[in-house]
Amino acid sequence: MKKLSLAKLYDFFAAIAAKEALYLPVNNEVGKAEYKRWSEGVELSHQLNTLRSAKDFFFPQTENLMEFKMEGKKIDIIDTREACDDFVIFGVRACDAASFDILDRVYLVDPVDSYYKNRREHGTVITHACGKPAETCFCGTFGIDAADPKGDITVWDVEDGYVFRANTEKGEKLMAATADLFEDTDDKAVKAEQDKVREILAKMPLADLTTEGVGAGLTKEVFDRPEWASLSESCLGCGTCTFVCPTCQCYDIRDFDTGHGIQRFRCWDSCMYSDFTKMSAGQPRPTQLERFRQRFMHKLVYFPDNNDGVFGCVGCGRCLSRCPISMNIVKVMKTLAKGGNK
Amino acid sequence: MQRIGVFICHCGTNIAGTVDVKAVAEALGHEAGVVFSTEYQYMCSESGQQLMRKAIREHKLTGVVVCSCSPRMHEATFRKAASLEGINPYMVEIANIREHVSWIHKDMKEATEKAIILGRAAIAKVHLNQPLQAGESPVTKRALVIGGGIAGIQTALDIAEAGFEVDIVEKSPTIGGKMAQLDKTFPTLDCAACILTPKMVDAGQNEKIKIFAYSEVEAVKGYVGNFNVSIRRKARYVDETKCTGCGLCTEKCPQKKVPNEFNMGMNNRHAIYIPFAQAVPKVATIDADYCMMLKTGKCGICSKVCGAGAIDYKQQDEVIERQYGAIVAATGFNPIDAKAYNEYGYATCPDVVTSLELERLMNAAGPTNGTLLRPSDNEHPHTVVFVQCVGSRCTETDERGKPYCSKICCMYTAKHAMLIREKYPDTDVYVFYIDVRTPGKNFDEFYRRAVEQYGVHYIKGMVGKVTQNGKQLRVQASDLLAGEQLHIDADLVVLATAIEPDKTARSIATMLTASMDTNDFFTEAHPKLRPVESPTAGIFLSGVCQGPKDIPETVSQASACAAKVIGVLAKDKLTCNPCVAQSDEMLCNGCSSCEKVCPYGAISYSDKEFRGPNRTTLIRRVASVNPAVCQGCGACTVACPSGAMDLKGFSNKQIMAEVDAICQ
Amino acid sequence: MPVTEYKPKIVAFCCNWCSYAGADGAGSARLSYPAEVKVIRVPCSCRVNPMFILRAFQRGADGVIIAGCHPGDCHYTSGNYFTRRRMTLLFSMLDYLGIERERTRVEWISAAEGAKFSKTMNEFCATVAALGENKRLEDLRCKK
Amino acid sequence: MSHSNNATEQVLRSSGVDVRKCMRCGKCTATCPAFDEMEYHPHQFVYMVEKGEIEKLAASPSIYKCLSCFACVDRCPRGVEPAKVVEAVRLAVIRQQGQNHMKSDDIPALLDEDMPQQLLVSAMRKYSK
Amino acid sequence: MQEMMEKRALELLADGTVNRVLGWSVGEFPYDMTPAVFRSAEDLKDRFVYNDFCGANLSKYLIKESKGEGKILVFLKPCDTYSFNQLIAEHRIKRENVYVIGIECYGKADVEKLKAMGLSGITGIQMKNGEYVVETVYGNKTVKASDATAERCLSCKSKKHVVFDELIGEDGDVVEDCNRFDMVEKLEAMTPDERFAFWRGELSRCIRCNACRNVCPACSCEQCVFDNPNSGVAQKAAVNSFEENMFHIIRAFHVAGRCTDCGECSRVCPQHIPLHLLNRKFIKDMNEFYGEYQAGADPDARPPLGTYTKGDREPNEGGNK
Repeated sequence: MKKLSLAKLYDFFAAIAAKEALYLPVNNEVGKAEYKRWSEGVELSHQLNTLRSAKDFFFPQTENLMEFKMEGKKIDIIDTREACDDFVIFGVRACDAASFDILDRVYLVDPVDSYYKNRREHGTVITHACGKPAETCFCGTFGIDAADPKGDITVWDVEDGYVFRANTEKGEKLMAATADLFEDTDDKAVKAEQDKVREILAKMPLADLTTEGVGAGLTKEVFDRPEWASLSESCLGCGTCTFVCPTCQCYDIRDFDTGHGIQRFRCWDSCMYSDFTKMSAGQPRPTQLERFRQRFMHKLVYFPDNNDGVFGCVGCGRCLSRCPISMNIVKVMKTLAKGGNK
Repeated sequence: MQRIGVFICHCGTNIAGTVDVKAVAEALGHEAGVVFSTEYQYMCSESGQQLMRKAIREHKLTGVVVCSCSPRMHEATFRKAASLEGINPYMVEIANIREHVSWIHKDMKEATEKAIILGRAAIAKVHLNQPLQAGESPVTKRALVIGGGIAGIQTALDIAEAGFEVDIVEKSPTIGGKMAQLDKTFPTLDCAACILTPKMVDAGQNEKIKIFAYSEVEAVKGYVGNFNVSIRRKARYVDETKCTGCGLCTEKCPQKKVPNEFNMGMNNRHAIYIPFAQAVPKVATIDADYCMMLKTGKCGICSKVCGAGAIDYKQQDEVIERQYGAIVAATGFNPIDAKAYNEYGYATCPDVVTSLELERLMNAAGPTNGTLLRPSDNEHPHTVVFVQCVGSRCTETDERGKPYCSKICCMYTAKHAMLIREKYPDTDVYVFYIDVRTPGKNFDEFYRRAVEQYGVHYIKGMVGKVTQNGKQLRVQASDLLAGEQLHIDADLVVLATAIEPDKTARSIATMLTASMDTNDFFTEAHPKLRPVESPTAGIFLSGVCQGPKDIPETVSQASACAAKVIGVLAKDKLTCNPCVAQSDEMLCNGCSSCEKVCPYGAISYSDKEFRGPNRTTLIRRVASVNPAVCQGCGACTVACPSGAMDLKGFSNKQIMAEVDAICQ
Repeated sequence: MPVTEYKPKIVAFCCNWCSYAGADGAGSARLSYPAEVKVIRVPCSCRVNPMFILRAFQRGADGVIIAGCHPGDCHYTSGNYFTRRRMTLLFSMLDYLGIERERTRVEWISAAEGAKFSKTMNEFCATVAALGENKRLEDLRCKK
Repeated sequence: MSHSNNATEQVLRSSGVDVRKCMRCGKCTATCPAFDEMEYHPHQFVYMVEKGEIEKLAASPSIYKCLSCFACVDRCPRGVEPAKVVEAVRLAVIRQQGQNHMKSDDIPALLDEDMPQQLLVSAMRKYSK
Repeated sequence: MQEMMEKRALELLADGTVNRVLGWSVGEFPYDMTPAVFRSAEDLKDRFVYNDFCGANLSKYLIKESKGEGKILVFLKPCDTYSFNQLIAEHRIKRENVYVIGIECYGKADVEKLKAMGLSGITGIQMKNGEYVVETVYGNKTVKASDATAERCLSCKSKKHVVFDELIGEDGDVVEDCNRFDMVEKLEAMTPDERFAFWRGELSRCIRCNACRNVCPACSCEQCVFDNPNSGVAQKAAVNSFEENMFHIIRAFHVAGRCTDCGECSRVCPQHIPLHLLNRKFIKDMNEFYGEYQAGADPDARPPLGTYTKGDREPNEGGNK
């Protein structure tokens, strides 16, 4: 473990930014944290988490896939993949860091998504352990430790500075490149910080949330639960939960006629939308009930089913605070836990 | 995918002179979906059309783009040609490369580029065109003529003659209009009444003609073939069906101090009156503004003397609705108000009169029983001065006047001068003119007769001012040819006031959705080729409402107008424009936004059953468009937030495809 | 017209009855206006959906003008009155968003006003040319 | 017409009058109170300017006989404004003479709400000949 | 308030006037109430809740609910009654199937404001005497209720219920000096460059989640043009600045004259874009150009874009500085 003094944090940023793009949470014009590229004078946000998740770095909202040009009967396909430069993300919380594993399970398995892979390979993730969790946090439910996030490097706030720990080769390389800023330290301060945070987490209202009633192998039971009707009743069918979610990974592929060619791009899609996976035969999920159920079935049942019991949720709590009508995965889980196992 | 043929017209050198037509044909030939592209000397010619038809056959075209003159010119021609080969006519689009390209751009490169882009836009549109079927709507076999002057009467008589019903709506108590007020007519000097009144009687007696006198059009709904018109029948307080027109009431009425409008207010009439002896319908009317009974409830004399029991003080205005296939505007004219012309002293000197007033002063049925007497002292005038062009031919700097020539003044002034000299040879008559305009059969001969035979003094120059000088009028004028300023002591000054469309014409035009020019004359569909039709289908124009005219011209236009009306009424069905709005019921919310902007009331709503998700049934309120009533303006399409309402032939996607092609 | 290299793209929506005929009139009278103006014929100015205007800007137009019958002369009685309200609001909104208001315009041009059509287009082109390229409502994908 | 092109242009420009709008009705002359005093009458001014005969007009005393009463302007049905033509010719003459006797400082005191300013200016030029 | 509402709802359920109640159900936290339909007295007693954080406008749910069997009871705040009335005007709600109880409102609270004060780990909020005692795992804090009032409620246009079958609490008045156009005016006073910069900053955050549209009572289309692949303008993501502009301009235009200014769009925006400023611009312009008009105030009134006068201002005249 290495220690960075309070005063040297920005030297560290400058050292990275000198070589590659550095992104970190910054307060925007409305005072909310969002990832922005660091340059001289940009301040790290002290908020718990960003409004949008960190998945944008590897799975951006829109991405050009290719372009076609047509003349007469000839079609030219143009590869528009951009070479990705190395970049560093600083300040990723434990939940978002865990979400990368979930995305990897989707995009890095065969067939590998080359666009995603390209970004993933070039990105270095520096996580930042949570110091002041919020009531909406429930990462613990999915076995994520907010006090010990993953990532290439992990950073903890301690009283008089920051403690860094490289977890991967990438992380070590980065630390080595900036070694002169650091001094050696033991893990005492980190342990104390971790204990403090874990204690707070235990007091949080969602600390006792469990995955009872959901999980791998429960498709039939959960799917048929009558509660879906009342749970989904007030859902507006917007995509807010999907788009702020660090693990939602669905996209749509669209063509755009620019007037001098066709651009094929992909963009986030939401299973909450009426045209999600619409096919020529029609809409497989005709009402909001089916769409709503799909989203939670996917995260809580289908995904664990296909991924060794790993849930498709990291408990970041974004959907809890962002849903226009305050319906969310916690309410769903609690409802399903009640009177389940029929 | 359409199979599109592109045809570029040279229009002689009109297009080919500025646009490289070969390059256009070549470029457009590479566009997606284009399977044939060529250019030709004159696409609209018989051989040009044959060329197109042959290409449609040989290349199995499904869509056609013609790059030529304005679609307003030959769209119909090419659509017809295409339809002869079995292509739906609405699969043809025109790219206007003459009016919008070759005629306005000089640089060949620039013009050719633009022509190609306009061609691309048309091709992009044709890709999205759908075959459209023109609907049919029935024709109500009855015409409405608004205005009962000589124009309206003639039109009505001719329509009736062809066997169709026709209604005349006239706002005054009798038909006859301005002509009824005239004494003699030029250039023959027949008595106006002698030639007009038989026509009035004919109209009154014709079974096919129904006269709604003392009535006004209140609202017009519908469209060509199917107009629905509300007519307000103003209360006469006399039962038209009972009144025999004996006139006893009009003699006994104690209220005698009502200015007589028929005589231009130069004498009085009674509160109950028949405008003139030959009125049609010859029915008395009570003037509610003056009738003691209606105002105070005390009198009732007319009711007592009426043997027929026709007086009805409780009569109310009545609004009736009638259906028509065509409507004729024959709203006529009025002289402008000469009061604004201070320099001529019309407002202050009683012996300054307008020409129409002079007509009455010389008419046997007029206030002086046909003897020419001065209004001030009822004496014979010995010197009469006529002033031409009062209020005509003015620029906008003179807001009192009109920019146009009123056309009839030169001739009627010659007539007046001649008549005065004939009846009263001791009278000196001066006519001050700017130009004497006599382009008509026997017109110039007539004017020369006034000068040569009757010794009327025509002086080139205008009158500067007229002032009262004792009992006489001092006229200061210039004689431009002599280079003198004249000071004439006249007994009577007659102003040839400009004529203007009747004040009611504007509101009628609005009801008819017929367009007007800045002078409030109705606009004709084409100044040369369609002079008696309004651009609005089913609306026709008769008489001075379209522009200044004399009587012979008015009558010929009235008959021409009748012929056009008969053309509509003779059809059993009219084909409707298929480019109308259509509501996609799957998208419609039934929110009624579209209905609020539809000028024709073509949109209605109904609750319909739809298949909902999971085998449920939903009932939704949805809009539907009556294609016979919709005229295809597209106002609804923009009001509709969901895009459910779209316009056939000009759909959102078609227009956006054009935008895309143009901006490419 | 100032001499300039830059030529703006102008889309002119013209109603069939007045302004398109006015454009034809300008052609018949050989009254020139820049070739950058391309006319799209619509039945009535009220057919012009704000989406078309934005679409034109997206696709690279630098100015959009809508021409219709003079108020009161609409072939369909009231279409241009609605156009007037809609466009008043839309233009005000575009301005509110900081998009140059001179890029959009409504003109009333009758069938007889070929001269006005030509004059209007010349003026509008000059105005838009002075503003330069449309940057605030552009869609970079559509740029070549 | 060519011989006095410059003078004609100057008159046309300084008067702002479009003489081609005249339809030769003579109403200006008919209404002119100074008719008897004038060699050339208002309509002639307009016509002669159109023909380019400025020298004749400039040499004529008519330019000083015009009262600038503006009756001709008021009465002209075509908005030609003959008095402005007379004024323009007069101005051309005065400019040529290089004389302008009234000082501009004197003008404000002479201003009157109801008085057309042009009348004041023309009167000043006329009497300071 | 909650007791009165619950009592009345139970009575109306019991006497058969209604068979359902549309209200709010308890959340995980003191502030995250979800709109819900209650079908039984038990359910109502179990889950029904009403407090200062029940801000959602329930009127849009009635499009679907009023087409169901029997009558539904709905609780509407004053601003919600405007939306309800507007939907009636657009024939989207079957009035006869709805029993409206108007509830008085003195402004709703916005938990984001509490969070912005640094309050985190909220476990309870006690409301009394115009103050909130916010209990958190990090300690308690007392906050003036007015400091937590939702932004939209600070410029409340009306405390009057324009439609109701009965009222709980008092009916208020239209607020004459609500200052709701202050920010619009401020923007209007800026230079075009400043305005452009402002809106680019705001709209560039848009993630096209459609929350604004889906919550909007005026956006009640069967299918939005932006979702309809046949419309030619369908978009799924805010790909670039143009599409962000396009979506928000067209959406504001589509609801112009129909938007009642309920403020839901801005409330739900996860990116905190002040979308109501677009709608308010249209409202302000329409008021200024065509006379005062409040959508929803009178369901029979003619909306500004559904009518005209011959002397209307010309589009080229301009409205802003």
